[in-house]
Amino acid sequence: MKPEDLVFSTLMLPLLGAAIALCGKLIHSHKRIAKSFEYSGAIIGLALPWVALILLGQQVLRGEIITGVVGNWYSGVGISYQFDGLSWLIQVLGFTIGLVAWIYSLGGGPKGPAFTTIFLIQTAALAATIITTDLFNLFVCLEVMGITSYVLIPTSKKPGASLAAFSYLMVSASAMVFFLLGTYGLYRITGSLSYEGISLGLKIISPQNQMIAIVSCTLLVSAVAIRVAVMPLYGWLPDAHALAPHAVSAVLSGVLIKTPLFALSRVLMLFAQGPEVGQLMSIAGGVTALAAVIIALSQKDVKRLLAYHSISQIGYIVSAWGMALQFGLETETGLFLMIGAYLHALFHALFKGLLFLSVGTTIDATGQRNVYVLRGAIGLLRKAGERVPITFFTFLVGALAITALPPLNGFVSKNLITYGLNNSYLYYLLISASVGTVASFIKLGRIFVPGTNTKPSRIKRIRFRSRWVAQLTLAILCIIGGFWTPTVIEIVAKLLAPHQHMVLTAPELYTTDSLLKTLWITFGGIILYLLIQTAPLKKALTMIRTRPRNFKGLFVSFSLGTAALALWLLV
Amino acid sequence: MTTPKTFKQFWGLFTTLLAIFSIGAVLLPIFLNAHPWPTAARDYLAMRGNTDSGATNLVSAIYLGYRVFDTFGETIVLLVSVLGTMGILTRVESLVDASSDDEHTIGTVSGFSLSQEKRRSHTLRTHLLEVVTGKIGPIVLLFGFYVMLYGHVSPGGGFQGGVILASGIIFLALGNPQEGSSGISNPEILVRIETVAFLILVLVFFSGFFMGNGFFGNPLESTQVPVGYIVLLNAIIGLKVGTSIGFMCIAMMGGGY
Amino acid sequence: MVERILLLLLFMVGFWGIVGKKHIIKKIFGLNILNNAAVILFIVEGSRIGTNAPIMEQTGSSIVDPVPQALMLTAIVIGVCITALSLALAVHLYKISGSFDIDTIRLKVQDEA
Amino acid sequence: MISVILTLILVLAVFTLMSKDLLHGVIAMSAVSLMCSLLFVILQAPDVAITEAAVGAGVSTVIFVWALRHTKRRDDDNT
Repeated sequence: MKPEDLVFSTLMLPLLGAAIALCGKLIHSHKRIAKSFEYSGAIIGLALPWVALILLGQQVLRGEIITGVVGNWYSGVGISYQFDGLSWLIQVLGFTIGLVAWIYSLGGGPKGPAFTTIFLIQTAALAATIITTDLFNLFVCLEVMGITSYVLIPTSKKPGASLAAFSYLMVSASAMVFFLLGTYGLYRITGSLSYEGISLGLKIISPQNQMIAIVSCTLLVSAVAIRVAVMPLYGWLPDAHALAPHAVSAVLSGVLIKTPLFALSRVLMLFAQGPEVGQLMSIAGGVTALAAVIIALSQKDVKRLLAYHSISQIGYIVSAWGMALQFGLETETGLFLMIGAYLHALFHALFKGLLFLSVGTTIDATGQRNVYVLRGAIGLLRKAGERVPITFFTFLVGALAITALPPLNGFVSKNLITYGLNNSYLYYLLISASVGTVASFIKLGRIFVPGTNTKPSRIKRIRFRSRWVAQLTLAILCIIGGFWTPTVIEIVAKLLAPHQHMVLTAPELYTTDSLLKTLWITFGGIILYLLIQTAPLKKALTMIRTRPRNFKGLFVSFSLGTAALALWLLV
Repeated sequence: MTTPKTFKQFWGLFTTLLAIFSIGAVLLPIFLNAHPWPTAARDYLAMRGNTDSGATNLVSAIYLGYRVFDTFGETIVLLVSVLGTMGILTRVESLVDASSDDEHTIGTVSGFSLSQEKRRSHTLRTHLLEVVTGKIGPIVLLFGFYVMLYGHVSPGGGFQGGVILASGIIFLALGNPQEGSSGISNPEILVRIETVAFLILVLVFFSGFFMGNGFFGNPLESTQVPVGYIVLLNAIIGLKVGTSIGFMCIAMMGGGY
Repeated sequence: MVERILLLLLFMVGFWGIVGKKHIIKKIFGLNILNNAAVILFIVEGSRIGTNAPIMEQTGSSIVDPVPQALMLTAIVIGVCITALSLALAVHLYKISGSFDIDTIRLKVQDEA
Repeated sequence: MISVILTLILVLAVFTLMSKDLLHGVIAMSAVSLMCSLLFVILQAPDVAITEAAVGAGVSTVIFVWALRHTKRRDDDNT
C-alpha cells in the first residue's frame, strides 16, 4: 500500500463506514441485521483507521512528509494535501475521542444508524481538515464539520438545543461566507488555491496588493476563530456544548474546537503577518482563559459550567499557540509552546471528554443538572444501578487533571505552557485562571458530597456498561498521560519539527518550584471557593450569570473583532 | 418608561449600523480589488483540460475531475442536511401528534408517508393537477436523465440533472392517485436508491485506489475512455441528489398539501 | 467599478438582514443574500478574462475562467443545504415557542430549560 | 447590463427583507435567484446558471414555502 493511499484511508474508511451504517436504516423489519450494519460501519470507520494511523506513524516519525495532489490530477487546479506530524497528532486525538464517545453513545446518547452515519462523517471531516492544503477544500471540510454539529446538537431534544444549533448555524455559516471572500482575495492576487502556490504568489506581490493579502488573512482568521471560540467570538459555544447529548458534547469540546485552530496554523505560516496574528490571538487567548473561568464560576447548570471551562482551556491553548507562532517553530521557546499547545489540546480532549461523560452519566441517572441542588450523587448513582462508584472515580480523575494536580496529565501540559510563557503578562493571566479552575471544580465536586437533595430527584435506572468502558478508558489515558512525559514530549517535538536537530532539553516538571506553585494555586482556589460563598460575591456572580446575552451580540462582536484584527495588522 | 425604550432602540440601531459599516470597511479592499484576474489555471485548462479528463465541458472536468474531492464533500453536506432536516421534521410532526417520544433518536425517515390519514386537507389536489402532473412527470424525468448524462459535453451534470429528476419525482407523486404507494415516487424506494447510490459513490472513489491511481483518481485514465469516469459520477450523483431532494420534498408535503 | 460597489452594497444588505432583523426567517433570507453576493462576485470577476463559455467545442476561443465556476457550484449547493437545515430548525423553534422573534424565542426557551 | 441586473437584485433583496408578508419575501428571494441565473448566463457561466435556477429558485423556494405553511406568514412587528 502506498503512503498516499494510507493517508486517504484515514478519511475514506469512516466514510465507507458511514455508507454501510446508513444501509442499516433500510432494514426496519430486522432489528438485528440493521444493528449489525450499524456496528460494522462503526468498526470500519473508527477502529480500522487506527491500523492506517499506526503505519503512518512509523513514517512521520522518520520525518517523512507525504504530499501530493488528490487523485494525481494536475496540481495547478487539483487539491493538494500534506500529511505531516501535525496531521498525525490531530488525527490521533480525533480518533481516540471519536471511538470513546461512540462507545459511550451506545449506553446513553443518540442512537440509531442515522446518528452513527453523521458521527462518522464528522470524524472523516476532522481527518480531512487537517491534511488538506487547499483553501477551498478547507472551506468545504469546515462546512461538513459544521453541518454535522448543527445536526448533532439538537438530537438531545431539549428546546434550548435547537436555539443553540440555530445560533451556531447562523453565525458560523455567515462566517464561512467571509472565509469564501478571503479565498477570493487570495486567489485573485496569487492565482492559486493551494498553500504552496499562495505562499509563492505572496512573495512576489506588488505593495498595493499587500493590503488585500492582509484583509484576506483577517477574514480567514476570524472565520476560523468563530469555530475555535476565542473570547469575543465565543457566544455560541456554551449553549451548544451544554445542551448537546453528552457523547456529542465530549467530541465537540474535545476535538471540534481544536482542529480548526491547528489547521489555521498551516494557513498563517503562509503570511508574513502570521506572527502578528499569533500575538493578538495569544492576548485574546489569555483574556479568554481568565474571563471564561470567572463566568464558569457563576454557572449553576453542571454542563454549562463545563462548557465555559472548555472556553477557558481553549484560551490556554490559543495563547500558547499564538505565542508559538510569534516566536516561530524554529526557536526553542516557540517549539516548546507549540508542544504545550498540542499536548494541552490532547489532554484537554481526554479530561474534558471524561468530565462531560461522567457528569452526563450523573445527570442521566439523577435527572438533575443544578449544581446547587444536586447532592450525594454517589448514593443516587448506586440506586440507579452502579454498585462500584466508577462514575465518581472517573469524575475525580477528570477534575484533578483539569486542576493540574500531579501526576495527572493536566499538570504536565499546563506546566509546559507556563514554562514556555515564562513570566510574561500572559503567565499571570493563566495562573489566575488556574486558581479559578480549582475553585469552580470544588464547587462542581460538591455534587458528589453526601447530603440530601433540596429537590427530590427522579432516579432512572440506566445502562452503565458501555458508559463505564468509555469513562474508564479515558480515565486510564488521563492517568498514564502524566507519566512518560519526557518520551511524549520528545515524540511530539520530533513530529512537529522533524527537520530540526535541536537538542531539546525536556524541562524537569516535578521540581520543587512547580510543585510549590501547584500547591499555591490549589490553596488559592480553596480560598477563592470560600470567598464566593460570601454574600457580595455571590450577588456579583449571579449578575454575571444573568448578564444579557443575545443573538445580535454574536454578530456585532464578530464584525468588530474582524475590524480590530484588520486594524491591528494594517497599522 | 419611554426613555429607556427609545434609548434601547437607539442603541440597537447604533450597534447594527456599527457592525454593518465596520464589516463593509473591512471588505472594501476585497470588493474593489482591480488586480487582473489570474489566467494560469484557465490557460492550462484550455490547453490540456479536454485531454486530461475527456470532458468537453471544462466546468465538469474540474467539478468531477480535478476537484472531485470538493464535490464529494458537497454531496456529504447534502446527505447530512437531508438527514438532519428529516430528523427535525419528525420532531415537528411529533409535536403536533404529541405521540412517540423515545429518547435520543434521530428520527428515522421512514416515518413519512403520503398516506390518506396523515393528510389534513386536499385543497390543492384537484383532478386537473393529478392528470397534468402525472403526464408531465415522466417527460421531466427523461429530461433530468438527459441533463445528467450529458454533463460532460454540455452545461448541466449530476447535480443539476438530479434536481430536475427530483421535480419529476414530485410530479409523479402529485399525479399518483395511489398516494405514492407504487412506482418511483414511493418514499421507501427513494430512500433505498439514495442509500445505495451513496454507497456506490464511496466505492467508486475507492476504485481509483484499487486501480493503482489513488483515492479519487480516475480509474479509467489509461483506457480509451477517460470520460467514462465523469459520466459514471454524474449518473450516481444525479441519482443520489434526485432521490434525496425528491424524498425531502415529498416528506415535507406529507403533512398536507 | 459600479458592479463592485453594487456587490458590496448587496453584501451589506445581507449582513443587515442577519444582524438587524429579529425575525428568524428574515435572518435566513439575509444569509441567502450574503451567499449569493459572494457567488456573484466570483463569477463576475472570473468572467473578465474571456468571452466564451468554458465548453471546448472549438479550440482557440478565449474562454472565461472555469475554476471559479466550479467552485461556486459547490458553494451554491452548500448554501442551499444550510438554508434547508436552518429552516427546519426555524420551524421547530416556532413550534416550541410560538414566535419567530429571536429574543422572544430565547426568553421562552430559557423558561422551559 | 450587468449593473442593471445587479441593481434589480439589490432592490429585490431589500424588498425581501422589508416585506410584511413573508410569502412576498420568498417570491422576491426566488426572483433574486432567477436574476442571478440570468446574470450568470450573460457572464458565460451556463453551469452555474442552471444550478442557481434549479437550486436557488426551485428547491430553496419549496423549502421556504413549506416552512411558511407550517408556521405563519406575517411578520407582525417589522423591525
